[in-house]
Amino acid sequence: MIQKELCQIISQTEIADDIFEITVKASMVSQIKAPGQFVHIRVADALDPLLRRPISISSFNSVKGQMTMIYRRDGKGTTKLSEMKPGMELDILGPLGNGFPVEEMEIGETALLVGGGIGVPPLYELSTQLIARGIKVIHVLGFQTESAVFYEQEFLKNGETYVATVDGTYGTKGFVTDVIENLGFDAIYACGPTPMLKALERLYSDKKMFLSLEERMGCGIGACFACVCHKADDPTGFSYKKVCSDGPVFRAGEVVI
Amino acid sequence: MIQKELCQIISQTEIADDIFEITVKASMVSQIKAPGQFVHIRVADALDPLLRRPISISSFNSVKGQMTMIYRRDGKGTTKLSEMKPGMELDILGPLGNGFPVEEMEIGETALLVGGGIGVPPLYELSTQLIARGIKVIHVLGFQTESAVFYEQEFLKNGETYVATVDGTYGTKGFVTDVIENLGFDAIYACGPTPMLKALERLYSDKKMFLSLEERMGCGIGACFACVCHKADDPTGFSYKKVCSDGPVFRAGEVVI
Amino acid sequence: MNRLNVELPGLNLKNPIMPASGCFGFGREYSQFYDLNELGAIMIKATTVEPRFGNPTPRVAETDAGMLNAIGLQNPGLEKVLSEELPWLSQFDVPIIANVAGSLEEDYVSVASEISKAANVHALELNISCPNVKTGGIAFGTIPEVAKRLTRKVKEVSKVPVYVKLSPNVTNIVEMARAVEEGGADGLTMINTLVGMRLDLKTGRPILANNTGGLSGPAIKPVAIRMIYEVSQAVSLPIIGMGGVQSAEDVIEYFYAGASAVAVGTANFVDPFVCPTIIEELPVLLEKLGFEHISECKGRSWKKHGELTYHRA
Amino acid sequence: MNRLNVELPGLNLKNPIMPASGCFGFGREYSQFYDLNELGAIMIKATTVEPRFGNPTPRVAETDAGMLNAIGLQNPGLEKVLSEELPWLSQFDVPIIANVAGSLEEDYVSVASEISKAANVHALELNISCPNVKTGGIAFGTIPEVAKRLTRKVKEVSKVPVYVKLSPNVTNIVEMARAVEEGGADGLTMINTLVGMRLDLKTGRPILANNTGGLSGPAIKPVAIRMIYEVSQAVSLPIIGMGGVQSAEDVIEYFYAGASAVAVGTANFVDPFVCPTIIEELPVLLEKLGFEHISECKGRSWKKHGELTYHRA
Ligand SMILES: Cc1cc2nc3c(=O)[nH]c(=O)nc-3n(C[C@H](O)[C@H](O)[C@H](O)COP(=O)(O)OP(=O)(O)OC[C@H]3O[C@@H](n4cnc5c(N)ncnc54)[C@H](O)[C@@H]3O)c2cc1C
Ligand SMILES: Cc1cc2nc3c(=O)[nH]c(=O)nc-3n(C[C@H](O)[C@H](O)[C@H](O)COP(=O)(O)OP(=O)(O)OC[C@H]3O[C@@H](n4cnc5c(N)ncnc54)[C@H](O)[C@@H]3O)c2cc1C
Ligand SMILES: Cc1cc2nc3c(=O)[nH]c(=O)nc-3n(C[C@H](O)[C@H](O)[C@H](O)COP(=O)(O)O)c2cc1C
Ligand SMILES: Cc1cc2nc3c(=O)[nH]c(=O)nc-3n(C[C@H](O)[C@H](O)[C@H](O)COP(=O)(O)O)c2cc1C
Ligand code: FES
Ligand code: FES
Repeated sequence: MIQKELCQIISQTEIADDIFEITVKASMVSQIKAPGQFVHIRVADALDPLLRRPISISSFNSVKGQMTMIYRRDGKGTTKLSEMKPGMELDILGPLGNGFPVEEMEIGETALLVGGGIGVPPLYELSTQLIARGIKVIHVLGFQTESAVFYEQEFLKNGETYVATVDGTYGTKGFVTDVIENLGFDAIYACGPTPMLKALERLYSDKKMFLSLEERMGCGIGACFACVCHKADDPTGFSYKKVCSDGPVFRAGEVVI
Repeated sequence: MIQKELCQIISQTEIADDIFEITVKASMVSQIKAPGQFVHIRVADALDPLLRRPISISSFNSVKGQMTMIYRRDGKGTTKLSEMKPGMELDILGPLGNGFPVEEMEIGETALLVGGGIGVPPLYELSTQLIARGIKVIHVLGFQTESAVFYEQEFLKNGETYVATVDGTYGTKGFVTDVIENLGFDAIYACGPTPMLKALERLYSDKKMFLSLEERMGCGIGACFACVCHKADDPTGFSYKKVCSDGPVFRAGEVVI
Repeated sequence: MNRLNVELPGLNLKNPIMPASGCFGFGREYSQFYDLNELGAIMIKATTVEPRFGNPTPRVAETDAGMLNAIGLQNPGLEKVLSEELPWLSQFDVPIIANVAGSLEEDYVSVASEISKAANVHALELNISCPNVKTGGIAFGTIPEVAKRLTRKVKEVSKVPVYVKLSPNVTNIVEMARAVEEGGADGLTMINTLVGMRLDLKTGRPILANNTGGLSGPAIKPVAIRMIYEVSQAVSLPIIGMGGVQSAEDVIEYFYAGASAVAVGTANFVDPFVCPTIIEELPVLLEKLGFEHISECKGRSWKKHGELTYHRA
Repeated sequence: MNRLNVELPGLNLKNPIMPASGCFGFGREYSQFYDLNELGAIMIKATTVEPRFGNPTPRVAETDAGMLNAIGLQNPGLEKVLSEELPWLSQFDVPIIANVAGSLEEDYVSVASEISKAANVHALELNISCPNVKTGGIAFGTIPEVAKRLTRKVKEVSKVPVYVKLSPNVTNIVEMARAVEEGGADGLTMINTLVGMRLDLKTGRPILANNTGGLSGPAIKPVAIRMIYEVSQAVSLPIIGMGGVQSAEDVIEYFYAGASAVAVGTANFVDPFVCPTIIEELPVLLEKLGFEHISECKGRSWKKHGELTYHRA
C-alpha cells in the first residue's frame, strides 16, 4: 500500500560530485515489493518548490525500517533536499510503481545490470536481491566523468563491475554499450537515460530485458496522465502505460521509449 | 546609511502568547539614528513568502552590535520567522525610516509614551533614550488581553507604567485613552493601531505629539509608492508623505491618518 | 451541526469540496488513500466521444508556485467511461460532475447526451476552456456567441444541470459568463488554466512537448479570485471556484469572492490527502471566524453590510 | 569581451538589464545601494500631465510567489519630472525610458511630446496597460484599433523611439502586438501585470482599497514567457521582456523566448541589489551555457536550428 509519511532523516552524505546518499527511517519500507520502485519526495513544507520529486529507492533494510535514496543535486528541489540535515523530517509518498522482477531468472543464470548516471542507484538493491537468489550479476555502470562515479565498491562486492565514463577519465572511455559487447549474460536489467535504453533495446532484442523509464511526473500515482507512454503493439493508438503506476520498469518491447 | 545584511540570530524567545523577541548581530546597528526606526526582514531565502516584513527595532546595543525586534506571530512571514533558531542567518534591510525625535524635549519635562499591541516595542528604546537625557517618562500600554501583555517589567524599570487590556483581564479595562485622562505630561509619543492614534490626535491636539504609522509596504525605502499618506495641509491634493521613508514617525497634524 | 452542506443545481452536497477535473482521474488512485465518500463531489477527467491519447510527453513542468500541464485531454473515451469508470464510481455515495470536452459542437452534444444519462452523473461541466487542444477548442472558450450557442445545444440534450467552465484567457470574463448564462447554463466553474510556458535553460527549447501548457496552482489564485468576484456580481449563476486552492483558508477566500463551492486540483499532487484535510479543517476555521455555516461567507467581499447574514465575530 | 551589450531602437545598452517602471521610482532610492551607471537603462515611474496621488491605501498585497499593487500611477506630474527627476538622473550615463500614461489620448500625446525632448530620455514606454486606473485606460490596452491609433498619435509627436507596453489581460496578445506595430511602434515591452485580487480572511473584504490590483512577480513569469514566445514570432519589433525576473537564469529564459532586453520589477523590493547582481552573474552563466554573447540566446525557443548562431556547448 502507498503511504504518505513524515520520515526522519538518518543520514545524508555527498558520495560524489553533486551526488547525495540519503537514508531515512520509514515504516513504508515494509510495503516495498521489488527493487526499482521509487518514492515521491516533497522537499519543502512550502510552495517553493511546489511539486514532489520522484527518486528511486536504491536500497532498504526491513529490519531497521530504513531506506536509502541516491540523487544528483540538479535543480531547485534536489538542491533544497541536499541541504537537509539528519534529524529533520521529510514528507515522502511511496513506495510507488512496479520494480524489477527478480523472479524472472533461474539460479545459476547471469544477469547484466546496466546503469547510466542517476539510473545506477536502483540497480544496487536489485543486485543484492539477485545474488541472494543465487543469480550471477555483472554490473556495467556509465558516468559522465570520474568525479561523478559512485558505488563502484558496493557493486564490486556483489560481482563483476565495469565502469565507463564518457570522457574516459575513469574506466572504459565511451558508453556502457561499448563495454557490454564482450560480456556473456542471460538477461538485462537497465536504468538510465532514454538514449541508453533505446540502444540496449535495439542491440539486444533477442535477450530478456527489463528497462526502467524516466518521465516528468505530476501526481506520481497514476491520476494525472502526465507520464504516459505508448504501448509498443499500438505505437500511434490510444492504448498507453503510465510510467508512475504501470512502470517505471517495463519489459523491453512492451512500451515505446 | 541603509544596509542589506545577513544577520546572525543571537536569541529568539516567545515572551507572551504569539509574541516573539528576536535579537540579532548586525553591523547596521551603527547606522541607527533614532528609536522608532524599523527594519525590513526577508524571512525565507525562497519565494514563500516573497516580500520582506517591516518590523520596528525595539532596542539595540551599539557596543555589542546587536539589535532586538519584538513581533507578533500572525501570518505566513512572521510564522516562518518565529521558527528560526539562534545561529541561523536573517536577511535584514535597515535601518529604515525616521524615528521619534528625543531632542524635542527639555530636561525635567515629562513624556507620555503610548503603545498599543505590537506598537509597544519601539517605545522601549525610546523610553531608555529619554530617561538617559533626564526626561521623565510615563508609559501607557494597551493590549487585547492578559496573555498578550509583554515588557511591563522592562518599562517599569524606566518609569511609571500603566497597562490596559480591552477585555479587562489585566490592568485597567478598556483602551489606553481611558488611562491617560488622569495623567499629566508635556508631550506624547505613540505607536499602535490607527484608531488609537486618531483618538490621541483628537483628544490631545493641544499637546506636542509624535505618532508612528503603519502601512502595507513594498520596497520599504521610498521607491514603490505603496505606503503614502496625504499631508494634513492638503488632505485631498497631490502632496504626500511616504510612511517608509518620511515616516513611520510623524508629528501629529503633519499627515492624515 | 453541519456547517458545510450546500445546494447547487443538481448537486446536493454534504460539503462544498471536490477534486477538480483532470487532477483526480476517475477516482481510483485516490481511493487508495481515503474513502471517497468524504468528498462533496468528484469532477472526473474530461471525456470525449473517442478515446484520446493526448499530447506527447513531457506534459508537465513546474513553475514558481504553480505548474504547467499539456495533457491534451487524454481519456478512454465515452464508451469506456460509461461502461467502466462511472459504474466503478457508483459504489460511492458521491455526486459525479462529468467534464465534457470535444473539438466540434457535435462532439460536446453527443458526449453530453449520453453521459448525462448515467445515474451517478448529477451535473455536467462543459470544458470550453482547455488550452491544450489545437482544433476548435479555443473559440468555444473565448467568443461569447460561440460559447452561448454551444451551451444552448448541450442544454437541449443534457438530462442534468450544465455548468460551463470558463477560461481565464480572455479580455472580458464577465461577457463570457453573461453569454453562457443566456445560453441557459445552470452554473459556472472557474477558472481553467492560464496559458503559460517554460523553457529549458540548457536546450533553450520549451520543456513541454506541446510548447505551451495550462498554468495551475497557487500562482493563479489571485486571478481566479478577481474573476469570481467580478462574475458573481454580474450573473445570477452559482459558481464552483478553483485555482490554487490548498487550504481551508483558501476555500473561505473563494466563498468571500462569490463561489458556492470549491474544487481542488494541483494540490492533490502535492498532498493526496488535501481534500479530506480541508473538509476536516473547515468547520474549525468557520467557528474561529464566527460563522455558523459556510454559506454565510458567500460574497462577503462585495455584499453591502445590510445583505450580510448575521456574523458573530 | 563584452557579452552583454545590446542595440535597440534609440537604446545603445551596455547590458540588457533595467529596472521596470514603477518598481524603481526615479532612481534616487536605489542610488543609495549602488552606482546606477551599472544599469543598462532605467524605466522611470509612469508620468502623467498633472500630478497624481493615486489610489487610497492599502496599495499592495502579497500573493503566492507574487504581489498585487494598485498604486494608481502616483507621480509628481510632467512638469516636476522634467524639472527635477530627469535632471537628477542626467548625472548618470544611463539611457532613460520614460513611461507615459494618461486617461485620454491628448494626455499621452502631451506627455510624450514634452518628455521625449529631455536629453537623457532615449525612448518612451507607452503604458496602455495599467490595470489600476478607472477611466479610459483599459480600452487602450485591450482594443487593437484604439491601441494602434494611440500609438500613431504618439509617434507623430515623439522625438525618440516609442515602445508600447502590452497588457496580458487580453484574449489575443498577438493581435494587440500587430496593431501597435501597424501604429508605428518601434518596440514592445511586455508584460504589464495581470489583474488579480486578494481578500482578507478576517473581514472578507478586498485587501487593496482599490479592490483589484496588478499581479506581478514570479507567479506571472510563465504567462509572460508564453506571450513573448508568441509575439516575437508574429511581429518584427524588438521586445523588452518582464514578469517575475529574479535571476540571470530568468533573463536567459526571456531571451530564449524572444526578448532583446529584460526589465526587473518586483524583485527590486525583495533584493535592492538584484539588478547589479544579475548583471554580474550573466557573463558567468553565458560562459557555462556556451554562449559568446547574450544575443545568441535570442529566440532559441522557436528558431529553426539553421537560424541559430553558433553555439559552443
Ligand atoms: C521514476 C523516477 C525515478 C528517478 N530516480 C532518480 C534517482 O534515483 N536519483 C536521481 O538523482 N534522480 C532520479 N530521477 C530523476 C529526478 O526525479 C530528477 O532529477 C529530479 O526530479 C529533478 O528535480 P530538481 O529539483 O533537481 O530539478 P528541477 O529542474 O527543479 O525540476 C523541475 C521539475 O521537473 C521535474 N524533473 C526535472 N528533471 C527530471 C527528470 N530527469 N525526470 C523526471 N522529472 C524531472 C522535477 O520533478 C520537477 O517537477 C528519477 C525520475 C523518475 C521519473
Ligand atoms: C513601520 C512598521 C513597523 C512595524 N513594526 C512591527 C513590530 O515591531 N512588531 C510587529 O509585530 N509588527 C510590526 N509591524 C507590523 C508587521 O509588519 C506585520 O504584522 C507583518 O508584516 C505581518 O506579516 P505576516 O507574515 O505575519 O502576515 P501576512 O498576512 O503573511 O502578510 C502579508 C503581507 O501583508 C503585509 N502586512 C500584513 N499585516 C501588516 C501590518 N499590520 N502592517 C504592515 N504590513 C502588513 C506583510 O508585510 C506582507 O507583505 C510593523 C509594520 C510597519 C509598517
Ligand atoms: C494535470 C491537469 C489536468 C487537467 N485536466 C483538466 C481537464 O481534463 N478538464 C478540465 O476542465 N480541467 C482540467 N484541468 C484544470 C483543473 O481542473 C483546474 O481548473 C485548474 O488546474 C485550476 O485549479 P488548481 O490550481 O487547483 O489546479 C487540469 C489541470 C491539471 C493540473
Ligand atoms: C508597485 C508596482 C508599480 C508599478 N508601476 C508601474 C507603472 O507606473 N507603469 C508601468 O508601466 N508598469 C508598472 N508596474 C508594472 C511593472 O513595470 C512590470 O511590468 C510588472 O510588475 C511585471 O514585472 P515584475 O514581475 O518583475 O514586477 C508596476 C509594478 C509594481 C509591482
Ligand atoms: S505522474 Fe500522474 S499519472 Fe503518472
Ligand atoms: S514601501 Fe515602497 S514607497 Fe514605502
